Amino acid sequence: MIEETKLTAEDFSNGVKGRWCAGCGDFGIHSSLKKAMAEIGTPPSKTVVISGIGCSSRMAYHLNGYCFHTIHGRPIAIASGCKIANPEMNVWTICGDGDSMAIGGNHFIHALRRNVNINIVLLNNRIYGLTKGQYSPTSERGFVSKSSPYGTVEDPFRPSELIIGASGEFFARCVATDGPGSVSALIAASRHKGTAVVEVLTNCVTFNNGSFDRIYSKENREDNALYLEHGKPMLFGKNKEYGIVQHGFDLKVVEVGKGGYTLKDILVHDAHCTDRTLHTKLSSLEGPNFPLVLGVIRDVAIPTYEEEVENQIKEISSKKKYHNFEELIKTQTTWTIE
Amino acid sequence: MIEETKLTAEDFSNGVKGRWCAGCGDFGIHSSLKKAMAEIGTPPSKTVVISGIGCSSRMAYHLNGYCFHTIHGRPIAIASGCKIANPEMNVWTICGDGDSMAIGGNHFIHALRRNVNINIVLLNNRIYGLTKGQYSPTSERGFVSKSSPYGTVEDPFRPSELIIGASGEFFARCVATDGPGSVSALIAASRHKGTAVVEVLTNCVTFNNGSFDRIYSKENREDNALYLEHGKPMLFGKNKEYGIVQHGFDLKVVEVGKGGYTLKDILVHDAHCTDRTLHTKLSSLEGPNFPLVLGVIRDVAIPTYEEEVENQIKEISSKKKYHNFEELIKTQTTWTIE
Amino acid sequence: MEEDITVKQLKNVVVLFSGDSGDGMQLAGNIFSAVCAILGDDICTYPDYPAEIRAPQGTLGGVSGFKIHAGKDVMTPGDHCNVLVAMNPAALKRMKHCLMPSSVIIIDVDTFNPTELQKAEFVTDNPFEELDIKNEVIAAPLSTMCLNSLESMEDMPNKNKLKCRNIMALGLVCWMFERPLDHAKKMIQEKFASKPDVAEANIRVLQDGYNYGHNVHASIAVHYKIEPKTPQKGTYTEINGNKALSFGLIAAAEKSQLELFLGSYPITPATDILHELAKHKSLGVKTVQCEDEISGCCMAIGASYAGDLAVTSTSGPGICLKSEAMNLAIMAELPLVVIDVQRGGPSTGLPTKTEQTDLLQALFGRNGESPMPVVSAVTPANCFDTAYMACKIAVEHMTPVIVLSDAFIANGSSIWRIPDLKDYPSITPHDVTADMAGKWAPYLRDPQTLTRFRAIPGTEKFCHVIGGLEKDSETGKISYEPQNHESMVESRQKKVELIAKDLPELIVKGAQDADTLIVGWGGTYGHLLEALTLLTEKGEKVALAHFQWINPLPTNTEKVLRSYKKIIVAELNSGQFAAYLRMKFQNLPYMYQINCIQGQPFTEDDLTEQITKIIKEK
Amino acid sequence: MEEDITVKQLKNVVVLFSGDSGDGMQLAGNIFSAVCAILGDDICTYPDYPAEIRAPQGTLGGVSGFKIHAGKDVMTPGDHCNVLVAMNPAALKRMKHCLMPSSVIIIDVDTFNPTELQKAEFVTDNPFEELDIKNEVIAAPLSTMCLNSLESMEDMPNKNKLKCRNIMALGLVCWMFERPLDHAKKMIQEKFASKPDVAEANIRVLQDGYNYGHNVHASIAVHYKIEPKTPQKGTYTEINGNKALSFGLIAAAEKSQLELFLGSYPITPATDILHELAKHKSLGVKTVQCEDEISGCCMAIGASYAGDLAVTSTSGPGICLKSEAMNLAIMAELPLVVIDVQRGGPSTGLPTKTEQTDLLQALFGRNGESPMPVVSAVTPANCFDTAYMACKIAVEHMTPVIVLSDAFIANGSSIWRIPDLKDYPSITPHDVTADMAGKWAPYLRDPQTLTRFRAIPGTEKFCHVIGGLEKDSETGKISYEPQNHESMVESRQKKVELIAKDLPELIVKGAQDADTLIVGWGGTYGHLLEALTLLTEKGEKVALAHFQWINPLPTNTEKVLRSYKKIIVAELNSGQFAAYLRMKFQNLPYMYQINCIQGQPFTEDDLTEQITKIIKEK
Ligand SMILES: Cc1ncc(C[n+]2csc(CCOP(=O)(O)OP(=O)(O)O)c2C)c(N)n1
Ligand SMILES: Cc1ncc(C[n+]2csc(CCOP(=O)(O)OP(=O)(O)O)c2C)c(N)n1
Ligand code: SF4
Ligand code: SF4
Ligand SMILES: [Mg+2]
Ligand SMILES: [Mg+2]
Repeated sequence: MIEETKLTAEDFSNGVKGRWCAGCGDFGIHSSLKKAMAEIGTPPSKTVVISGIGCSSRMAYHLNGYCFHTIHGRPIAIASGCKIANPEMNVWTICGDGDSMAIGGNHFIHALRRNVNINIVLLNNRIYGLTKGQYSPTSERGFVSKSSPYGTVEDPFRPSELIIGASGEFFARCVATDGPGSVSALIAASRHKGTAVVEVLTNCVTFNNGSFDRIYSKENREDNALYLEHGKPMLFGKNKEYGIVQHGFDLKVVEVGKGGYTLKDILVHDAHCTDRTLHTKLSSLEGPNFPLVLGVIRDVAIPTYEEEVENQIKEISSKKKYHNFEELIKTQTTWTIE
Repeated sequence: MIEETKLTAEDFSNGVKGRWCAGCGDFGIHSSLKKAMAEIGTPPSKTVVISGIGCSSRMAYHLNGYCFHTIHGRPIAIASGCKIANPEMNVWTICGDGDSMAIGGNHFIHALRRNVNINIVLLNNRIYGLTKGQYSPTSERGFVSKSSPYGTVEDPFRPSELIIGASGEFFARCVATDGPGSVSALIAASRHKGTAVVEVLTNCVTFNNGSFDRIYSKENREDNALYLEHGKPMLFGKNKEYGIVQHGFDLKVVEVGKGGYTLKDILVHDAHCTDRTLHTKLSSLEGPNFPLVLGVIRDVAIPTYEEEVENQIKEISSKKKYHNFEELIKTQTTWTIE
Repeated sequence: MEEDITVKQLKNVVVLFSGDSGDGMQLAGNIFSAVCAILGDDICTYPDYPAEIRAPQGTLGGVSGFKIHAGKDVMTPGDHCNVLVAMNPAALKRMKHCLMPSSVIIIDVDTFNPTELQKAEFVTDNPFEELDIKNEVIAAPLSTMCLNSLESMEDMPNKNKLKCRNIMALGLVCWMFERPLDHAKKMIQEKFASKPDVAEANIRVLQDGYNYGHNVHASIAVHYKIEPKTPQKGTYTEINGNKALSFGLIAAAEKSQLELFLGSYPITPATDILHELAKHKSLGVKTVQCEDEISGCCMAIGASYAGDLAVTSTSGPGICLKSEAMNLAIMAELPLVVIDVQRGGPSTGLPTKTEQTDLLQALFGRNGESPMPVVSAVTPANCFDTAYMACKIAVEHMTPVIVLSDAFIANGSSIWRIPDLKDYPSITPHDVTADMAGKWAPYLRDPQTLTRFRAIPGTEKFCHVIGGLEKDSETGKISYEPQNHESMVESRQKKVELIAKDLPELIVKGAQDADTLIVGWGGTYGHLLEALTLLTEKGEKVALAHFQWINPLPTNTEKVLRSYKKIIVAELNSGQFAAYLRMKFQNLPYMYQINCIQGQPFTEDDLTEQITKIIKEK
Repeated sequence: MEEDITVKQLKNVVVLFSGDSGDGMQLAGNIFSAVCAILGDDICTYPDYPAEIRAPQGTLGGVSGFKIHAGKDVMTPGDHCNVLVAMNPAALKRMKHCLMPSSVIIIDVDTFNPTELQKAEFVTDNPFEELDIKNEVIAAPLSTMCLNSLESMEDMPNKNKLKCRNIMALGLVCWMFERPLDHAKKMIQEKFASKPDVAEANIRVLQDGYNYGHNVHASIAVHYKIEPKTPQKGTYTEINGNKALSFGLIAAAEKSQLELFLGSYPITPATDILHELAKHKSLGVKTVQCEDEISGCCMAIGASYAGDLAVTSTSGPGICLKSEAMNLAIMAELPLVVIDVQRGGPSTGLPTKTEQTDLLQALFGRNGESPMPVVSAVTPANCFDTAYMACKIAVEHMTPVIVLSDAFIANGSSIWRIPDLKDYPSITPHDVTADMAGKWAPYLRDPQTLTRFRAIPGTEKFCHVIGGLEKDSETGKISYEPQNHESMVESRQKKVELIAKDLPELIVKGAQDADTLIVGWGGTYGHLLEALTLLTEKGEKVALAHFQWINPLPTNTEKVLRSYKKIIVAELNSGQFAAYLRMKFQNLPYMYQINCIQGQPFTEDDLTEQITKIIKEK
C-alpha cells in the first residue's frame, strides 16, 4: 500500500538543474512529472525512477527519489524486476523513442503483455538526441538526419498501435509544453494498475526542431488537438464546434449542428472499453483531416503480473507443506546413517 | 527477377528426413512448404531459408536450397540483411513462437515496420519444444509447463494484433495439418512484396498436445474455421450457413437467412484494404462464439525497404559526381606536393 | 547351484543402462543409483541424452544412456562399465566404446530382429561379430518376459506392458548386484502414485526380473559384491548439480533473510534450475521466465536494486547476451549471481555436451575494466556450497558474481550429505544504517573491503541516484574527471581482490614431496582426483591443486604454484585456465597442458597416460 | 615596428581553441589545421567535446576544445599548448592544465565580465590571479570587434554577428603564425556556400582579426615561425580516424568487387562511421541503421552470407551485444568486419573519452573456443589501411575480424597521403569454382590456409546448409562426434593462426643495442613514438615494438620479445596486452607495465618519466 502524504513538487526536486539544451521539451515534462508525483502522494522514498540512456533518460539525475540511470534500451526490464520484487514501490520508467522502441522494443512489448504495474513515460522526440541526431523508429518516412542524409526509406512505428497490439491496457498522450495535460496523464498512468504508457510529444530543438508544431503551442492545440475525457463526447475546436462520429469501421469529423449531425451523434469516450478497436482508431488519427488525440485514450484494468505472482505464492504456500529449507529437504528421498 | 521454371516439391527436398517427434505438426508444414516452393517457381539455388533455433527451425536441414540455421531469435535480422544485400533471392525465414516473439521480438516488429520483402513462416505451437516444454509468449494464461508448474500468470500475445500493430501489411494463418490451406497461404506470402507473416498452427504432440484441437482436424475446421478469400463473403460452417456481419465497431455471427440476415448483409473480405480495423478484428476472433479465421487476412502493398534502398542508390548515383574511390577522394579538400 | 557363480568382489562398479530415448533408461538408472546409495555406496551418475529433438525410434541418433558408478571412493561416472544393459541393437552399437573385456552385456534379445538391426545400421545379422564383441552376453527375452509377467492384467494394452521392459532389466541387474528390492518398490510406488495399475505392473516385473536372475543363474556366470564403504553419519540424498545449485540459492536466501528472485530464459543445460526454483512458491521464490537473456539479467538487476537476492541463470550463448547488463551491475555495484552452466561451443555448438570453454569469457567478456568474481562448482553436490558462497560474496561485497557449472555436473548426480544450515556462515547484506543518513553517498566505501553501502528503495532519507556513467567517488555525482575515473577503476578491481581474504586457501592433495603439480578447476575434480589416486597407487609422486575460486584466486596460489618443478594444467578447453595463471603470475614453473575439447568429460585412461608421460619427460 | 616582435622559430606548435560548445571552436580549429597542412606541416588534431548533451552556456561542463599540433615530426596532439585561445572564463579554467610557462593566452576580454566569471565558478573578479596564471595574455575584445567589423551588415542581427567570434580569433591566430588567409577564405566560402551573407561576414572578420594582429602587434610580444618540413611528394588531405576507416572499407569493397554493407546502431564514438558511409550511395554502399546492435551484426551476417563485404560498427557496450552473433560468424565461417571504437568503460562509463580497455573482450568475450582475428589501428590515417587489411583477411580467410579503434584516433585527425589503390594488395573472395560442384561440402578446407570455400546464394549446384551447430568436417552434416568436434575446434584455431603468414613482421624502432623494449599497440603509437624520440634524444638506449595485429601476433613476436632484458608494456588500460603476451609465451623477460585509465591519451611527460624510472631500475 502506498501511503498518502501531502507533498509538493519541490519534494521531488533534488536540486540538480536539468542539463538539456535551452528550449528542449524535456524541461517541461520534468516539471510536470514532479507535480504529478506530488499529487499522487507516494513519498520520494517509495518512488522509483528507472531510466535508460538518452537525453530523456537524464531525467533520473534531476529527481528526488530512488533513481537508477541504467543502460540503453533496458529500463523497462529493470523496472519490471524491481516492481515484481517489491510491489510496494511506485515504479516509473523514463525512456526515449529510441530507448523504448528501437533497442528496447522487445522489453517494451513484453512488459505490456505481462502487465507489470509500472508507469512508462515515453519521451518521443522522433530523433536520437543524445547521439546527436540520427533518425529513430518514430521518424517520418523521408526524414533527413545524419544517418539518413537522403531521407529514410522506412515507415515509423505508430506507438499507440504497437502498444495496443502488444496488449497494452493503458495509453495516454500529452505534449511536453502542456503542463496540465501532462500532469493529468501522468497521474492517470500512475493510478492505473498495470503497465501504463504515456507518450509525451517533446520537441528536440537541436536536432528535430518543429516536429510537433501542429500541437506544440496552446493556440495550435486549440485548433488541432482533441482532448479525450472518459464519459465525455469527442468534441474539439476553439469552441468545441467539431466532433467525431462513426462511419463504417472508420471515423469522420463533423461540425456539430451541420450536415444533420447533432451532439447525440458524437461518440462518447469510454476509456474502459475492453474492445481495442475504437481506442486504436482514435490514437491513430492524424492531420490534416483529423485532430491529434490527447489525454487518456485507453485505461482497462486486468490483473497485474506482480499481484498474480503474490497470489500464486500465497495459494501454493497454503497448499504445500514445506516453508523453509529444512522442510524442503524433508520432501526429498533421503536416508539416514547413524 | 526470379525466373520461372517448372519445379516439383522433390526439387526442394535434400533427402534428409525430418527429425521431429512422430506426429509433430512440423512434418506437415515441411511438406506444404516444398509444394509451395515448387509452385512459386523460384529455383532452389535462388531460394534462401534462414531459420533460428527451435524444433521448427530444424526445417533448414530438410530443404534443398541455400539454408542457414542460425541462432535463437535472430533469423529475421539475418534474413533482412540477406535480402537487402541481394534482392534477387526469395528469402524465407522459419521460426518458432519463442524464436520470433520471445527472444526475437524486436527484430520481428522492426522487420514488419521496415517492410523488407521476406517471408516469415511462424510455426506457432504455443510452447518451447526444443528445450523440452516451457511456456511461450503464445501460451494461454494459466498454462502449466515445466517452467510454470502452477500455471502462468500472464496473457499471451495475439500474434496477428502484434503484427498489424507493428505495421505488418501481410498476415495469413493456416493449420499444419491442412495441406492445401498451408500451400496457398505460403504462396500468397511469397508473392506479397514486403514482410509477410504466415502463422502456422502446429501441434507439439510431446509437450503441448491438443492445443489446436478445435481446428486441427478437417472435420473440426468445417465447424470452427472461417476461410477468408479476397472478394468473397465471410461464410463458414459445414454448409456455409453462417456469416459475419458488422455490429457497431464489433462483429457478429449470424445464420444466413435467419433473424433477418441475408447474404447481402455478410461482410465481403477485402484483403487489400489499407485500413487495419477489420483485419485486426477478424484475426482476433476466437471461440466459442466465433470461428477461427484462416487464409490471407491482410495483403496490402507498400514500397519494400530493399527496393527503396536500390532506388535511392540509383537516384543519388545519378546526382552525384563520384562513383569510385578515386572520384570520392577528389571531393575532399586536398593539396598536392610535387 | 549357488556355488557355480563367480562372485566378483569389487571396490566399485559401473552399470550402464542404454536404450531408445523412449525406453525409460533414466528411470531404471535413477532407481538403481538410489538403491545403491541407500545401501551405503558412494555414487556418481551421468545421463547421456541424444541431442535435442527426437530421432526416430531404434536409430543410433535416438540412443539414450544412463551410467551409474557405485561403491567406495567413487568420484566419476567411470570410463568403462562392468555391466552394459542394451535394450536394442542401436544401444549396443552406440555404447560399445564403454566395454572392457570383463564387461557383461545384458540385451533384450527380442529386439535383436532384422528390422531393429537395420535401423541401427547393421549390415549382417550378427551384431556381435560385426562389432567384434567377445564379451559375455546375457540374452534375456525381456519383451516376452514382460508380456508373460503381466498376462493377468487384461485391461492393460500390450504396448503399455512392454513399457515395463526397463524395470524388468532393473530387476535382473538388482539380482546381479544382490540389491534387495524393497526400496526400489517404494520408489516405483511413489513415482506412479496416481496410476496404481502402472505401479503394480512395474513392481511385478521388477520382482520377475530379479527372479529370472535367481532362477537361470546357472547361465549367468557372474555376480557382483560391492565392497561396503564406511559411511559418515548423517542424512543423505542423491542430487544432481542443477538441483544442488537451486537448493544452495534457496539456503542462501533463507540465511540472508532476503527473498529469492530468478530472472531467466530457458536454455540447455541450465533450464532445470528455472524448473526447480519455479516449483518452490511455498518458499516465496519468485521466478520470471523472461523474453530473453538480456531481460533475465536486467530483471534480476531490478530485483537486486529493490532488495532481493537476485539470480540469473543461463548457458554460454546466454552469457554473451547478458554481458552488457552484467557490466551495469559492476558499475552500479549491485549484488547479482549469474549462473553459467557451460556447454559445447562456440555458438549453438554442442548444446547437450559438456565443456569448460567459457572461463575467459566469464573473466573478460565485457567492455572496459570490468572485474567480477568467478567461482566454479567442482561436483554435483558441491553446487550447493558454490551457489551459497556466491550469494554470500555477492550480497556482502555488493558485486555481481559468476558461477560456472557445466553440463557434466549439472546433469550428473552424486550423494549429498544434507547439511544443517546452522553450520553455514551467516550472510549479511551490506546495508546503510540509519545514522548514515545525510552523510552517506552511493559510492562511499567500507575501508576494509571497499564495499559500498546499499540503500534499497523504501528506506527513508536515502533517496539517491546511481547508474552506468562513471561517478565521483565522494559525491556520487557524474564525473568525467581523469583521476576520479582511475581511482574508481582501481577501487572496483581492489574490491574484488579483497574478497580473497574471505575465501579458503588452496589445499594441495597428494604426495608431499612431489615435483609435479596437477592443476584443475571446476567440474573435472572427480576425474583429476581419481587420476591422482591411480597415479599414487602406481607409485608416482604427484600432487593436485584443484581450484574452485577463479577470481580472486586463493591467497596462497602463487606460493603453491612456485613450489613445483612442473605444472600440468588439465582442462576441458584449449588451455584457458593455464593462460589465466600465466597472465596473473610472471615466470611460473614450466607449464604443461592437457586439453580435451570433445564435449565429453576426461577419461581416466587418457588422463593418467598423459600425466605419466609428462612426469617422465625430462 | 616589425622589429620589436620576438619571432619564435619552432619545430612544431600546439594551438588550443577553447570556448563554449556553441562557440564554433571545432570549425576554427579545423580551418587552422587545414591551412597548416596545406603549407606543408604535419598535423595532428584532437577535439575534446563535453560529455553528451549540452551543459548550460558558459559553465565548466559546457567547455569544448580543439587542439592542433602542427609542424615537423608531429605524432600527437601534444600535452601543452603554445597558444591557448579561451573564448570565455570557463574555457580558461578548464584548459589551464595545458599551459606551460611560455604559452600565450588569447582571450575574448568582452566575456570576462561578472556574469560569465560566476558561471565559471570564479569567486574573485581576477581569474588570472585566482588560477595563478602568469602567462602572457592577449586580451582582445573579440565580441566588440565582431560588431564593429560587421556594422555595415544591417540585416544581420547582432546575435549572428557575435557567432563570428571564432573566426575573428582564427584571423588573429593566423597572423601570429604567419599563415596566409586565402585557403581559410576558400574553406569558409565552401562551408557557407548556401548562406552567402554568413560567408561574407566570416571572411570579413577573418581579415579583421588578422589585421588586428598586424596593427596592434606592438602589444603582442610573440610571433611564431614553424620550421617547414621536407614533404614527400603526393596528394594529401587531412582526415580523422572514423573517416579514414570508412574510406578503407570503401576501398576494400572496390578492390574486391564486392558491395559494401554496413549494419549498425548509433553509439558514440563510432556513429560517424555510419554517418560517413550513409553519404556514399553513389558508390553503392548500403547502410542500415538497425533496431539494435544485435540486429546490426546479424544483418551484416545475412549480407555476408548473400555475398556482400559486410561490416558492423559499434563501441564497447555494443560489442557485448554483438558477441553471440559474432560467434555465429565464427562457426559458419563467414567473412565479417566488426569495428569497435573503444571508449571509457565499463558499462556506459565515459562515453566520449578514450581507452584501450576492450582488448581482452575482443579476444575472449564469447562462449566456447571462439578464435577471431583482432587488428588495431595506430593513427587516424592508419585507420584506412587497417580497415582495408581487415576486409582482406575477412574475405580471403572466411572469418569475422575485429578492428579496434578508439575515441582518440577516431576523432583525432592527421595528414593523409592519398594512396593509389593500384598499390594495394588484391582482395579475392574465397569462392567455390564451378568444377567443385558435386564434390564440395561446406566445411572442406583449402589445405594451405584451412579456409573453407564460399558458395553464395544464387550459385547453381551448390545448395547447402550451414549453421551454428557443430558440423562434420567432411560431410558438413550436424555432428556430435567427440573427435570431429575437437578437430573442428583445432581447424578454426589453426585457420586464424595461419593468417600470420600473410601479415608483416613486427618492426622494432630505436636503438639497436637497447636492453629495454617498450611495447605498445593501437592508438598510443604517436605517443610512444614521441616518447622513444625524446628518450633517444636524451641518450637513453631503448627500442619500441608497436603492435597492430593482436591475433594472430606477427610471426617474429616471440623472438623480438626474448631479445631484451626488460619489457615495458604501455597501454591505456590495466595491462591487458601485457597479460595477453604472458598468456601466449611462457617465461618472457621481466615485464613492467605503464598503465593509464583516465579516459585520456598518455602525456609525454608522464610517459618519459615512467620509462626512465624503469630503465634506471636494477
Ligand atoms: C548499447 C548501447 N547502444 C547505443 C548507445 C548509444 N545511445 C545512447 S542514447 C541513444 C539513443 C537516444 O535516443 P532516444 O532513446 O530517442 O533518446 P533521446 O536522446 O532522443 O531523448 C543511443 C543510440 C548506448 N549508450 N548503448
Ligand atoms: C541465446 C539462446 N537462448 C536460448 C536458447 C535455447 N533455446 C533453443 S530453442 C528455444 C525455444 C524454442 O521454442 P520455439 O522458438 O517456440 O521453437 P519450437 O522448438 O517450439 O519449434 C530456446 C529457449 C538458445 N539456443 N540460444
Ligand atoms: S539534443 Fe534535443 S533532446 Fe537532447 S537535450 Fe538537446 S533539445 Fe533536448
Ligand atoms: S518436441 Fe514438440 S515441436 Fe518438437 S519435434 Fe517434438 S512434437 Fe514437434
Ligand atoms: Mg528520442
Ligand atoms: Mg514453439
